[in-house]
Amino acid sequence: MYRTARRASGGAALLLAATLVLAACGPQSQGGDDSTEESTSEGESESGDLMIVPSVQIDIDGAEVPAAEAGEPVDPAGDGSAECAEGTAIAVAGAFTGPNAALGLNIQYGAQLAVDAFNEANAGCQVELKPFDTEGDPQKATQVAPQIVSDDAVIGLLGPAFSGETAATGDVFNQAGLLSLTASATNPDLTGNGWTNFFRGLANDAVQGPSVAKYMTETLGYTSVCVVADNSDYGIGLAEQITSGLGDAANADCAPEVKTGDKDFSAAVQIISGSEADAVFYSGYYAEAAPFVQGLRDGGVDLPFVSADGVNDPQFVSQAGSSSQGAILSCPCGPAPEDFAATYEDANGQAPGVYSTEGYDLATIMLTGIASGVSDRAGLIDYVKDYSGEGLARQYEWDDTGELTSALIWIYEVE
Amino acid sequence: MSTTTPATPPSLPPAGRTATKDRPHGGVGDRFRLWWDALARPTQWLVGVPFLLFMAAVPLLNIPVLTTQGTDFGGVMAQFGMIALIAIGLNVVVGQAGLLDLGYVGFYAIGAYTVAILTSPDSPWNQTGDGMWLSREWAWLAALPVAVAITAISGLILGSPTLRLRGDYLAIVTLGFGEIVRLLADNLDELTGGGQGLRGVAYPRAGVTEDLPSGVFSAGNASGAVNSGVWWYWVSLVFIVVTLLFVGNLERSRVGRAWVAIREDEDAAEIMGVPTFRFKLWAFIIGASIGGAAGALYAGQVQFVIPTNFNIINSVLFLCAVVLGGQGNKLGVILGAFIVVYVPNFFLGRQTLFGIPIDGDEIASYKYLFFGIALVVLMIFRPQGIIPARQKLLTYGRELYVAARRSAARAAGRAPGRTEAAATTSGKESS
Amino acid sequence: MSTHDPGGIGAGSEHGDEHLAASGRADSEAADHYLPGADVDEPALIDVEEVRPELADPQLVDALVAPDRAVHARMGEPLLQMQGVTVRFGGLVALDDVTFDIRRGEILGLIGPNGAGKTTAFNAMTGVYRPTSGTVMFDGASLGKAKRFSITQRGIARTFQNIRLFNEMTALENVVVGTDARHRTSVPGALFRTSRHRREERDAIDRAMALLEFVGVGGRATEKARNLSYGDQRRLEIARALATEPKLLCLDEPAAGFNPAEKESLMGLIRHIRDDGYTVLLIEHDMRLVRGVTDRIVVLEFGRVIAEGTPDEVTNDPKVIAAYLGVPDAPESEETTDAPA
Amino acid sequence: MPALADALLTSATAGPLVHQSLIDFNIAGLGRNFWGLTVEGLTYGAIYALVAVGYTLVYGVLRLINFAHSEVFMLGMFGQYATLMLLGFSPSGNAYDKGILLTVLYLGIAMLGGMAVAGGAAVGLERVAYRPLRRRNAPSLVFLITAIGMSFVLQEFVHFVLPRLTGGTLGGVNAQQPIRLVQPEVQFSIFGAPVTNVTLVIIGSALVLAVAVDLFVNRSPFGRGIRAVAQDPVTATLMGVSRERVIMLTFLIGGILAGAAALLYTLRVPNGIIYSGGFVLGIKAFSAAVLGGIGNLRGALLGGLLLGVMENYGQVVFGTEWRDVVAFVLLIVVLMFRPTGILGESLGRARA
Repeated sequence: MYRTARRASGGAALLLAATLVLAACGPQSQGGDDSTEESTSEGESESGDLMIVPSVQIDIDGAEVPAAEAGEPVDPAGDGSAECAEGTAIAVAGAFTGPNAALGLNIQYGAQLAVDAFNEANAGCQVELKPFDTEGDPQKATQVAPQIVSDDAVIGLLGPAFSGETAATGDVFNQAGLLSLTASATNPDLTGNGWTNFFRGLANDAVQGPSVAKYMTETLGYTSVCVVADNSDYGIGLAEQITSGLGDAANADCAPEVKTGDKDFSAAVQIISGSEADAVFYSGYYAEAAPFVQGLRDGGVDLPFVSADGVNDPQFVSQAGSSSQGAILSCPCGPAPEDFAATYEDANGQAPGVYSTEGYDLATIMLTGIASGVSDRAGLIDYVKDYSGEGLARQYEWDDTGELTSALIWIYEVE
Repeated sequence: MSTTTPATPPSLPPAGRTATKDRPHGGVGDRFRLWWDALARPTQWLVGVPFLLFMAAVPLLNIPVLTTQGTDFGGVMAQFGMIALIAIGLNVVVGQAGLLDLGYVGFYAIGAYTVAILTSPDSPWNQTGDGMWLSREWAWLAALPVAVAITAISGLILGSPTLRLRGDYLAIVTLGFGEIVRLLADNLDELTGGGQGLRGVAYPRAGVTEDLPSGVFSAGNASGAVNSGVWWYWVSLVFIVVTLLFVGNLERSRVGRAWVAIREDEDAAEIMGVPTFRFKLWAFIIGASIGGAAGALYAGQVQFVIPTNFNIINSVLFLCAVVLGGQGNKLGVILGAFIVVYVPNFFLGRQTLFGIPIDGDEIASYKYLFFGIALVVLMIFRPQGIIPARQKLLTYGRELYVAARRSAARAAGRAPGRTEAAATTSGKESS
Repeated sequence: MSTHDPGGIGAGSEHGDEHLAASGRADSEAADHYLPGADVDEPALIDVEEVRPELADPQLVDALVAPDRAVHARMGEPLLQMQGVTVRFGGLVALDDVTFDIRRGEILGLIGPNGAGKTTAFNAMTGVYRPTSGTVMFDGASLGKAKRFSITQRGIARTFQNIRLFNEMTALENVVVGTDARHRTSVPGALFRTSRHRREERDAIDRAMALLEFVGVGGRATEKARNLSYGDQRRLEIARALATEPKLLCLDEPAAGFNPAEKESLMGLIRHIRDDGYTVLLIEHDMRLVRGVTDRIVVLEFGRVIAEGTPDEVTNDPKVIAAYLGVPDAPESEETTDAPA
Repeated sequence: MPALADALLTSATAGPLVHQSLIDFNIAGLGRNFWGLTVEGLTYGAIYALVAVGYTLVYGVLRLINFAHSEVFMLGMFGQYATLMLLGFSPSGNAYDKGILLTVLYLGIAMLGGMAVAGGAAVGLERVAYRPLRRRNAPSLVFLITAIGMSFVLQEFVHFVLPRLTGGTLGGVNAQQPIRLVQPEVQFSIFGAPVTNVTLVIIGSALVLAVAVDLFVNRSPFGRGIRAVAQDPVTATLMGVSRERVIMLTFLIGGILAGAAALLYTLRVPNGIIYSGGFVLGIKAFSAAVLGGIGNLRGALLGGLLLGVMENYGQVVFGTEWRDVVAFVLLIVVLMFRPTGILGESLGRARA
């Protein structure tokens, strides 16, 4: 008996391991045929064809702004004559591990492209990009921040990535006089702290929210919108801005809350399907938005689906499939130009995600500063303060508080 | 001859229950304990105080391998201080009274949120600022006792219905409680800021200079050897010492004996006149208030609270510190807390270890896997932890222990013949 | 003198052997973990008289062991009354209308064959079970719904058939837990070490050491309970129960697993306890022991009282002989299954 | 500090500072959607019930809360997912459309895969973690801490190690991209509540499995062994029942049902396949087991369905974000007022 028991359980364990490992090898050979031959779903277009396509640029009133006629974006490579001290470095801080790692990595990869291009062109100035992982956790960030500050080689910081950790560590960088150039922290309050070192490389939620809200009511003509918010800092903040921007068009009876990490949205779908709304705005991230929009469509709700930068990620389309078709996604981030996207994909094995272009642009700004002869922290802050130039995503120029002077929002559509 | 002698002929039954194999094995901890116990009180102070000073100086000494690379060492030590405090509190509940509390993070959260709700400008009940009751300078210190009191009350509220449950049920119910606290923090967004958290929590304004306009405890005090992390570490050291004194007083009293009796055999304890429910409740309340104090420290240091920091995974991490170090042993659980906090940070950002190239970040990210394995392996092979508990449960009577030690030493001197005697007893050993 | 004084005049050869064996054991344990010559991790025997000279005075020991001698005054009055006590478990009637008294200052034996309800009666008295009907009166008041710990505080203490000591505590600490039942300091007092707390702690240790000496385990006061010999563990249980200053001491088969010599000494101890003013209830299988030590005996069978009287009366009662003594060797077989070997 | 208390009081009663309703009560919503919510709740309840059986059987036999059972369920999700990949399916945003017959066949195979992995994991868990403790006669607290440790180990295995073994295809920090074989479609309505094909499959399969396991435990010789050990391990051993074998069988049955539940769950929640996806569901299933009476097989089934329904009502009445709180509070309330659950505790006595 004893021996059979052992054999049985040993066998079971083996089976477990075998199934899991085999499964990983299986689809590479079979998956291809399968999707082409057999996966015809609902007679709609296949998800493989769907893409997030930039459509228009809007201002704070929701009005369309003609595409920027501005010239060439600044090239991080410069003229190849930059000289700087050996060991000059810029830091990038954000979540590179943990559940929020995707956003941090997008920024890091974007910035790395700029740094690589710079280093390749400028033999006399090799800049290192030093990543500091905060896991997106404010307490962790308070331990990492002193580390960044005390690293004398670091003359500028790209980050922190999230609003929470930025709030927790802002004082550290401000007192150290270290440039803090964020590519993704969009909480409007951050620039109200009187920090002189903090600049935001994109529109904050106070711009995105009203812009998109006005775009929905004025341009798209919705009269009753269900605003669905997740419980993240970003989701709540944006939902507040959207709701107040929508005014009467925000459907007060239809504002279900969901949680990051939720997988099942039947209750929210039920609330929406029972309402008289004519559109749904989702304030949160793609990980929840994809199953959410799927749940909507499965539940027979065909209302237009609008969301913002947290959802504006290729993953959203690939996970939601045909349910994502027609979704309208805003983003303070600009579209990645095709050649940038190609280089990025070559280097990182994945398409640029949200904030990749910001990471690239902001790193480029710091690199041009270094190329122009800036060699210390104070100098870089001054350089950024007075900077004005074109990036991949937009025109960069900051006001006294550290916000962009002209912050426009891009509208994308899944088609 | 005493008159008691006839009643008590000292006949030992042959079955000597020495039970060597299931007795907690000694090792370094025991040796240290023997040495320590033998010292006189003043000598203990003479040894203890410099050791404490050394511990306080650790973040300043910049010890080569010890100092972390990827994160600020002062910050790591500050976190260690808080987790150590938590471990001491959880140890009262788990180690001493034997109540498995998987929702301990809930008390930590309540402590942190109490301070934040009272002092954060984002909170509707903010008591700081113009025309309010608390000045920014003293707000943290004033909120601290409130936090401790409120967590103590919440321990009472949670404990009074649930402590009548059996041990394993209690574990699950407390787990549920921990989750409920986090979900409340998440859902009551009018009060707690929900997922946005509460910013700008007050901290002690001390050591304000021109360079440091917001004092040494501010997160802004980041450069130099004595940064805010070090200051918070020192504050937690003070908390730890005070807590250890109080918990030690309790341990060497009726209360500590009641706890251990409950842990050993609850029914027997009750029949021996121990009001078990009352003392379990006390254990819960005391554990909770220590957790609350740690939460208040956290809120002050990070100056920002958000529900995700109070995940259930932290409860298990705390438990890991207690189990790893040695349930019931106060110094052991502090060591456990150090391991739990320090080891992942040690690897973070480290590319080489003793010349061998390693991917420290990768290793650090496996921490929960390693801690999980450590829990399982410890439970199977060494359930008593690294430093097993030998609690002293009596306020007086040290002379008895010293006498026993002396006579043991005398007996050890009689080396010849003892093996023979041992053989005869061990041969008759009962199971 | 202390019974464990190795140099004592009265120490016979038996004593000496025991000491050798005992210290040898401590050493062998030490040898398991440490290099030869290193310190020993388990305390060995304590020379109690050296540490606590005052305990050499038996009068003082007795005074400490039995501080409340007033009980002698009302000798013979009922202390505990079982009045028609019935205990049911589901359909099973474990005790059926049981009525008997325990009188002050006596040693009462409660006997009966296996499953007769002895332990159930015992548990009904000590609050482990609540009677389905009937009442248990103690010292003039019903035990009613009193909590188990408060029953102890009212003056009933017990030992356990299968020893239930606090194994990780030392012998001394085990006994001090018993004395705690009479203490009034709680968390605040202990937290700030009030004077009452310090007085109670000091008194507790004095009394506990006296109790350990009284039952003959004084030399092993600092040994963990689990490391004591089986006989010492039984004695320690008695000391712990006495520590709660009971009016009634209930012993649940205290001689289980003892050899005749040990039983003999236990009988002496029980008598001494009674002489100190305690009332004793004894549950025991061994008729010889029961007959030798008790003043009265109550016999249970199938949950009912079938006989009550002096040892001689009971042992000559035909009902009892039929029910209990008629089965030869029953006590012996019982003993072997109970013995922890 | 009375001043502070005053301030707290005034700000609490002052109104504008604190929104009048920290929690909204929406009783009307419950009435409006009552039947729809019931159907939805039963769907979840059926899944809870199947997982709860694992807790209840192990508890009945070993008096042990197998805290890591939630991870067995999680591995079951990965097992059925891996099986689908072996069958040639790849993750896609859209549902495959294979026709009823083939879909049922594929689902059946996937369910077997999930059962095999979960069953194997449960037995392996017993062998690796619990048996050494049983040998050492460890106290229940030690079992529980070990179970928590194993729960961590299994989660982190899928979180970090599995993606390495499978080249990133399985496991990792993010949820698996769903493979959907069934597109939910409304089949008919009961009292105005739409019933989808997914709901039908889940409730139907769960019922069949529940009846099967009930028959197995009550009628088969193996089941008799289980009940015997649950009732009185010593006597059962004396009567020739192998305790170790019964224990293994118990874990196996629990694991198999968790594997089946895993497939049903992913039908309903295709995005739920993630390393952390079992944890909360496990606690809920445990609550279900307690609700029905832990150690009682039919109690687990009843408790599961009840919990699913009540949780669903709760999330409409209090708001969707309170869903988990409803389940946890229910657990605490049950334990406080009727710790033996609705049907009583014993596996043996309550005729399982």
